[in-house]
Amino acid sequence: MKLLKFELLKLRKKSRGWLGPILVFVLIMTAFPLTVEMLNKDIDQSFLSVLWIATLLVMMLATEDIFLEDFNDGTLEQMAIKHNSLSGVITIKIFVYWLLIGLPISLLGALYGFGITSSADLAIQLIPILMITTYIFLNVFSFGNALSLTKGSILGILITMPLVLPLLVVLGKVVIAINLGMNFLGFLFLLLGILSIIILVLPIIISFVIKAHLE
Amino acid sequence: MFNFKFNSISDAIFMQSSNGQYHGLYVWSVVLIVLLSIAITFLVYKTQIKNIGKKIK
Amino acid sequence: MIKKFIHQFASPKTYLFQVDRAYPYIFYTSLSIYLGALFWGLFLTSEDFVQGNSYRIIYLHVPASFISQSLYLAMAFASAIFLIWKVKLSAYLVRSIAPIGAVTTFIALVSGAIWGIPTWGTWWAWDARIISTLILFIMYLGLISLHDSFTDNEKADKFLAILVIVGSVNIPIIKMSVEWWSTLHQTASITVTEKPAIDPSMLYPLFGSIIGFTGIVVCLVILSSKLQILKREKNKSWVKDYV
Amino acid sequence: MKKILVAENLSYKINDTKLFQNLSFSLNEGAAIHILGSNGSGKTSLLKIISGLTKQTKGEIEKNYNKDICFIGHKNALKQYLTVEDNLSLLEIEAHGNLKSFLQLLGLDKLLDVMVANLSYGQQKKLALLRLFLNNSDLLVLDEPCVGLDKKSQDILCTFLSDELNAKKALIFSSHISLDISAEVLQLDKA
Repeated sequence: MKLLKFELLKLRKKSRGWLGPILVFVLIMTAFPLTVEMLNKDIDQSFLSVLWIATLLVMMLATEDIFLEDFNDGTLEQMAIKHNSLSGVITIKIFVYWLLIGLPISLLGALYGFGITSSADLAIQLIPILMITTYIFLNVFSFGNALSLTKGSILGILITMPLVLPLLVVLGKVVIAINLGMNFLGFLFLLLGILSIIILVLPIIISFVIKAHLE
Repeated sequence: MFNFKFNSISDAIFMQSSNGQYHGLYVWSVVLIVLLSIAITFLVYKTQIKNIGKKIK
Repeated sequence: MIKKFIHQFASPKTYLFQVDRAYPYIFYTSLSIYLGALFWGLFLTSEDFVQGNSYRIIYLHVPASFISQSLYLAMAFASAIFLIWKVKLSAYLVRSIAPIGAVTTFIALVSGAIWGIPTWGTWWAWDARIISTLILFIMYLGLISLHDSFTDNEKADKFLAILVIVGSVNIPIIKMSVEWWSTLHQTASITVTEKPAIDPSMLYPLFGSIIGFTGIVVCLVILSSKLQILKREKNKSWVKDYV
Repeated sequence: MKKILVAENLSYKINDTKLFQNLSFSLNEGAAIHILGSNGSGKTSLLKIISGLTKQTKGEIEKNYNKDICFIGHKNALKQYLTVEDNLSLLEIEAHGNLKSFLQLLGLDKLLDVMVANLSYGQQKKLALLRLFLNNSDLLVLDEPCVGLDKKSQDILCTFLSDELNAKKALIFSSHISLDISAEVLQLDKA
């Protein structure tokens, strides 16, 4: 609990860390309608694709600094000495990032969904899906950034982008499910299943990687 | 089973199929690409091993 | 006990000497098998009923795509050995397989694209297997760049092994998901469990080309691992004697 | 006498470069070890092995203490964009009884609202050392604690460490500047 408080304080005071990604998300979602003709009826469908890609990009940006800063100033070193389970610290760290970045983006994404397609149903369905996907993205990209720590985030993105492609396929199917209004809950449970596996496994792997970095 | 499918060398190069299309271009370009890329890889490794051998000496 | 056994027989030195002895045999046998199978496949088999003569690309395409996936499996296996028993040789092998994997994946992609022109009428399709092969290609390149960006080789080995294992979990998932997404590619020509869908006269040269190509790729892996060992152990005294 | 640390035949190498070999020593409570050695002789690596960050290549190390180690490394573990006060709470020492007196002693008491990025290097180092001054550990591991400190702060550090040794704590440190503490010297030299 103390850790949660500390991590929240650290991220909250660093406004470029959490406000930055959210603003980038807003900018992308605002820029997107400018590039297509407003009378185009297909805007509903392409909106969802743009939404997934924007979320993906913003989550990449958001995790860029997740371990690097703590590594450079020695906080990670102290954490590894103090806490027996580094994976717990990492879980909390990712959760805080989700709370300050993933959650607002989920709500904003739903808002944009309502604004562009003016369908309240869609907006409500988008919220849980976005909440889960942002959490998954944060976990996976944190893994990439842990691997490429001190070597720049481009490398991290390069090696983790292939890993999230299955998720993009699922999200593509969700678009169809929402449009046809069927089997929505099934997809939600599928995503939840993926999330629960990732939450259990990835922090352990990440802690292994970070320990190797601290050597 | 072991008879030549093609009657002449030019037949084998053009590889006209029963539907009239010539497939030789595709087949032979693939053969070329595969053999070339393998040969180049071999060459690259051989020279690199030679170079590092010289350095160690 | 297993640890002791592995460490004794997996020293880079013994590996290098054994492999040097076996190399010419593997190389010449597999090269002759491969060229023989290609000759058989390209000239002696009858043309396919549907695809015409363009089907002959199968003798080049299928071995490459088979090998590109098997190499990843081999890497995952070696990574696991490295992480569990800390065998240095397997770390070298992981690093040296990666570029060979990239080359074979590249061959599979290009030959597949050319094959697509006469049969599908398009050189590229957003299809399950093509995309997963492309992703495999990118992953191979990513693995290489991950390893090369670390100056500390021991760290690089560890991270590479971790990424390979995480990726190996993900590859079947990628394949399944993309297949689920859409598919245009023909189903596999040969599977272990089912009776082959193609004629035996076409099958034998295919097997021959797969075996021959595997041997050639093994030779490439041997060369690549030799380079890796020389690079990494260049300060050891036995390397100087060896060279 | 309780032995806090017992190291037997420690060896360590990075990428086939041997740093130290067959190093054996023990550390009693109330005693101190001063690690000496040229640059690149493995002082930091040895301290990292003791604090558990790095694993030794060979040998055994037996640790015999209850609470966490207090480890002060090259890195300060301070957040540059937070104020001194926030940093103190991150270090979990904001409620310590002796905090005020130490802040005054080090001349940091007027700087509580200042961002760490605006402090000088020496001030940041002193702030990092507060974690040592208010520690709750049996074993103190210090890597070059004197770098960037003025004479006055060095004296404060020495008096403090002597007091801690009298209070049955164990200390192991590396330093190029000689500290006025009675300590056993451990010489590390390249093998």
